[in-house]
Amino acid sequence: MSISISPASEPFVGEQFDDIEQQRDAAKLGMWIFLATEVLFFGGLFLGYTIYRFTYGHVFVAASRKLDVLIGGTNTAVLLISSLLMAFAVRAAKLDQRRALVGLLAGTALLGCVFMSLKAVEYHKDYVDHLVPRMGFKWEGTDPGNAELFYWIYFAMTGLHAIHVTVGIAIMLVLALLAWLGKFAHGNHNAVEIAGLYWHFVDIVWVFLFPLLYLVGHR
Amino acid sequence: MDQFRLFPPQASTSSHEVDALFFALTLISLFFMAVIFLPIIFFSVKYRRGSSANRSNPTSGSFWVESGWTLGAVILSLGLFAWGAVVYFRIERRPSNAIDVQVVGKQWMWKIQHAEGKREINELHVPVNRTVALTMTSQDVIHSFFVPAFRVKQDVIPGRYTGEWFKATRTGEYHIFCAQYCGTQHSSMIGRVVVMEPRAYEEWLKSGEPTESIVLAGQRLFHDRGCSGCHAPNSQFHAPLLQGLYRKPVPLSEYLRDSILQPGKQISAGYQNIMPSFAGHLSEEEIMELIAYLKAIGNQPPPSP
Amino acid sequence: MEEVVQPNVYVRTCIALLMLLAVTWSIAYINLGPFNLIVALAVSIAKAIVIALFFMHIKGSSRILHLAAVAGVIWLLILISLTLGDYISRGWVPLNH
Amino acid sequence: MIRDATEIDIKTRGEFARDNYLSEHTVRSWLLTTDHKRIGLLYLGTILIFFLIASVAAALMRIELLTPQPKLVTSETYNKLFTIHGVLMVWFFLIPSIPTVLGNFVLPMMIGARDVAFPRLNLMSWYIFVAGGALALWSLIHGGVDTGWTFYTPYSTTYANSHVISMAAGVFVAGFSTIVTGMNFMVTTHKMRAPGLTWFRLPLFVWSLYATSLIMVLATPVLAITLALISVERFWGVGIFDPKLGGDPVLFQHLFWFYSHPAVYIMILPGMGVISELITCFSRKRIFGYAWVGCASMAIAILGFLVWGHHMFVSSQSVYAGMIFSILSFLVAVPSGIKVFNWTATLRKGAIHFATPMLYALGFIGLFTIGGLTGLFLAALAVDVHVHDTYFVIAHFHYIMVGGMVMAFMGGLHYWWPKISGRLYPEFAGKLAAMITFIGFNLTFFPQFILGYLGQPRRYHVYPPEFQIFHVLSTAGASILGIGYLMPLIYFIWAWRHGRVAGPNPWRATGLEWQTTSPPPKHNFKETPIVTAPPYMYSAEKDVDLNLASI
Ligand code: HEA
Ligand code: HEA
Ligand code: HEC
Ligand code: CUA
Ligand SMILES: [Cu+2]
Repeated sequence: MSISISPASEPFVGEQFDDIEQQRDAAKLGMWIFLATEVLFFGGLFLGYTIYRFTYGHVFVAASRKLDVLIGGTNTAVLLISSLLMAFAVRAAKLDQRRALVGLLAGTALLGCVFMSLKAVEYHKDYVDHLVPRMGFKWEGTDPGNAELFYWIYFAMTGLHAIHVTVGIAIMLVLALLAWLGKFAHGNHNAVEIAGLYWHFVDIVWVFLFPLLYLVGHR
Repeated sequence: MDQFRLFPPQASTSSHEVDALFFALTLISLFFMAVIFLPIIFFSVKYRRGSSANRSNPTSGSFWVESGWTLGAVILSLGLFAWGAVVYFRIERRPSNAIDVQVVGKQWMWKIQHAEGKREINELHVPVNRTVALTMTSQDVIHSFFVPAFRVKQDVIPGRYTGEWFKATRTGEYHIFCAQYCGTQHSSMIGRVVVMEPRAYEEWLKSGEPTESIVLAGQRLFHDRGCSGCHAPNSQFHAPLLQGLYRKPVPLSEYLRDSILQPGKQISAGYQNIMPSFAGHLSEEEIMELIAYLKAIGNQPPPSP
Repeated sequence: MEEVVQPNVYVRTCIALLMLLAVTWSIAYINLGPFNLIVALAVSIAKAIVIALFFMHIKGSSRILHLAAVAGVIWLLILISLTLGDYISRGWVPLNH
Repeated sequence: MIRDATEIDIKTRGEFARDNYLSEHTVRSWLLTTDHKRIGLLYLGTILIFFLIASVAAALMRIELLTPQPKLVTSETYNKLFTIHGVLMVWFFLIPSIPTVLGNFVLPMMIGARDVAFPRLNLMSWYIFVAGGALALWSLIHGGVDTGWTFYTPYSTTYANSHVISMAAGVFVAGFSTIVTGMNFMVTTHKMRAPGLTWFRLPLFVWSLYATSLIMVLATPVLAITLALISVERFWGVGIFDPKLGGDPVLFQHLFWFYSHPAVYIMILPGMGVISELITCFSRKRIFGYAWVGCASMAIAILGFLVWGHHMFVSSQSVYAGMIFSILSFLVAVPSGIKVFNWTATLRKGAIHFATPMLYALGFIGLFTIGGLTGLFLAALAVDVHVHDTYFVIAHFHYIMVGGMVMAFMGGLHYWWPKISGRLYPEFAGKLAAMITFIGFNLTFFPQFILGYLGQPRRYHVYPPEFQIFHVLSTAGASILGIGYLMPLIYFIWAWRHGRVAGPNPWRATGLEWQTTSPPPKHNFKETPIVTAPPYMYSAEKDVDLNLASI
């Protein structure tokens, strides 16, 4: 986690560590533990989703059908491809390829922005369709209360995910800048690697959100 | 009710069962305290620094000793669990042939209504040696209906029915406490249960202004609120007849409640979802009265068409 | 210099992921009853595993990282299964009539 | 013969190390430090402030409860008092207490490391903690919160008109400090151990901190999301706990207790670790059943995640779920029992020395055992129906948290104080304080068991007059207890400058932290230690000889 920046040709090793190996292992383990906490952070919402889907299955199916699968599906693809770029970015960092690294990080950030833009379009569409709880919510079908509950969970989950994507974009941009300044040269690529783990994790979350929210039941 | 004591009165059938387990646990606790504290005191004296006790061959572990006390604790635990579970099951499962009482909790009072229609606030009159079953709900936050002398307690949840029952064994007055924190006056949400001789209870029921029974009140509502407009044999709407309904396996209070407040949740086979939701239009008491009525007609055979 | 993976591993991973996405997406238009959910979840789990193994390099890393990677999921399952257990078994003992 | 702890050091007496981690004195050197020892002290100062505020709330509550009818404060204020007492005590005092103060201070030294794995994150976690605390205090100053520390819905989301959001935000933020600390400790234990220090050579305190960290990392995020949901629901008025939309307020309780039950083990495991250190050191004997005690910590941490529903036996949770949670609660009690038994067995054939830390340790065993055994009453379904949400529960958890964990914290503080400050505290005062605490504690909380079984509900501002006598006893006890807490505060401050010089190892203990000077130098060791033996190589026999020879 400690972002070690040093222009020296030797990799920078924190004074608490014996060698770069130990430092890298520690950073990776720390990040994975952090990701475990992230799983449980989202977990509260997944629990709420599970319980209410179990209790109000029918309404959830009906409500899910109103969401835009095209945008949701496209966004899944966008994130998957961004993960590919990220994986290449980590590789470039390890191989000390500065230009490639800058480009790939910027590309990852760009795809993140595409994701967010599509998300914004979709949210707006939801608003126009009166699907936003408390903001002109209208439900023609049965059980408006429980349908509202579905959208509330939908916005909570995708909203929390969107916050994570936004943070991810910011991290990528900062890293791209630092990479451009050559801060990750000479084996100091720890920061890129753990940022990559974060980005892939955010991708995984969406991989679950897409079918659970957009494809409840069949369409 | 207001005197100094070290142990609460035992005034219901459950109280003896709970207390028996409580005493068993107390004994077991005393046993473990003895098993732990006595050796500590003994060792502290014998092996205090500088004493001339024999300290040769100290042990720092033994698989058999460890397994022994682990296993012992596990077995004892299972026994205690089983005992607790058996009594719990009895306390939680509502017996049949009970006197029905409806309880609505609100910040900060208990509104109680008897099947005969008699209402009271923060007081509950019951006959001795009869099973009394409460059906409870809350119109705002979570409360909890607690009668220490009966050893019963149950949270009262908004939007749902919970049940609690007891069979009082001694006449007298006992505390009702609200045990779930519910806001500023939580500690004033108290009342009393008055356990009476059956005769006195009958008289009490008849005293005061004459009241309409809960079922009759429900019937009146069924007409006044327009339910009968649809749920009648000759209605122009295609709605199910509710006679005989309660004999079906599903319909508990919970189901009837949902049918009235969230009609779309489970649609009866063969019907359109045209019934409007009555959420917000009926008070908790009115819903309970409607349910009582539906249960009453639900037990009748369906009219032949 | 740490070892790096061949680029085509990443490309193949990504293609596999996109194919799995196509699977979930299209399955959703076929009525499989409760299996819609099961298939969707199975595909998501497969995707997550692929991402973790190849993009996140769990493949070939130390055992402690494997543990850290599954711990969160196991704990989430504890949370969900025990809570769901409560909801499923409510009403098995009627608390009121 | 040696009669007093202060006398032990006569032979091993060393110097006050001039070159130590405290040498720099600027404010900047404190606020920007990444030294785990200094961060430990920063935490100590911070949590003491919260302890003080929460204790004043406790004192006001106890005084108010002297009479059945309100005298001192209104109901609204009373409700705010127990809320602030619970919130601050749990999240801003007890959870961080041993891990962030003693853990931060000694964990790296115990494993022979120069620092934790992520020193800067360590400092950051303190700042996050302070930010969370500031939010909580902001909420307090602006009128407080009256939901109880459990924030039950729908009261907290819809009905309470106090500052719930800022308080929830404070706890939310502080939660991240806990997560970061836990993650840091785990990585440190995995990756930073000195050569030769295998897992089964680790001191038991390290084992317990590792188990604690596991809980911190896996439970805290669930609390975070739950509090976030509460705030959002309160703010926007829609939500998943609202029965009006078909939401279930009981779902909140599942989420809350999924965190908060494991959290009670965050509040006891580190204490158990400290007790393991103290018992073996002051009976000069290897701990009995080392591996069992170590593994019991892990067992508690893991099993502890499976029992949360025992707080919900009367919540309308399903009867069968209640049974599952009950049986698991009984099983999670077993590893605690294993620990207690092993501590007792350790005393046998030892050379027991009743120094202040040992008095606290023995007090811990007694009070924790009582608290734990009453936990079994609560886990036994039928009994819990009666005592749930009564003073019986209050007594149960104060026995464990105050009688157990606070005692352990005090014991640990006394034990490592010579290392922290390089000086000894006055031994007689220490023993006296330990005794006063023990007596005051029992007087405060034992009557509450009786009160609880009689049916006195908790969170009651006014109560029926027949309960008064027990409340009076309890308040009397609290006054004595308060004195027991104030004394160490005074003599620690005094000893910081005027105490006798301790030397590197006044207790002649075996841990690596005692092999460096007191106070330790900035990077702990002049050279990295190499470990060749299991921990706790004490010998009671030799110890006695040594003493007798010195008469
Ligand atoms: C540090 C904190 C801490 C710890 C360690 C514990 C430990 C335990 N707790 Fe406690 N508990 C709390 C803090 C804690 N608790 C708090 C704060 C609450 C109230 C929250 C609120 O509502 O505000 C609470 C409430 C609480 C309840 C809910 C009560 C209610 O609201 O109705 C229950 C129910 O099962 C319970 C059980 C237990 C059990 C079985 C243990 C066990 O882990 C105890 C294990 C220890 C022993 C058993 C003693 C030693 C063992 C032996 C001597 C061997 C013999 C043992 C056997 C035969 C098994 N606790
Ligand atoms: C985690 C740690 C912790 C600690 C250390 C304590 C410490 C104490 N607690 Fe508390 N307590 C909780 C955690 C803790 N508590 C929690 C979680 C709750 C539940 C809250 C809720 O319901 O939401 C609770 C609730 C609680 C209640 C129940 C309130 C109610 O339900 O109505 C009471 C009542 O006696 C109480 C008392 C005390 C006392 C006397 C101390 C003592 O140890 C404190 C000793 C200190 C002093 C007494 C102050 C210093 C001394 C002086 C200033 C001298 C003068 C003093 C007097 C004249 C009395 N606590
Ligand atoms: C506009 C017509 C209409 C009105 C008014 C109406 N209902 Fe209904 N009700 C229906 C229809 C249609 C159904 C069947 C579809 C369904 O289950 O939702 C139904 C179903 C029910 C059921 C479930 C029956 C079953 O077999 O499961 C109950 C109980 C019920 N109504 C009670 C009431 C009560 C009580 C009221 C008045 C407060 C009421 N209804 C008012 C049309 C109506
Ligand atoms: Cu109602 Cu407390
Ligand atoms: Cu618990």
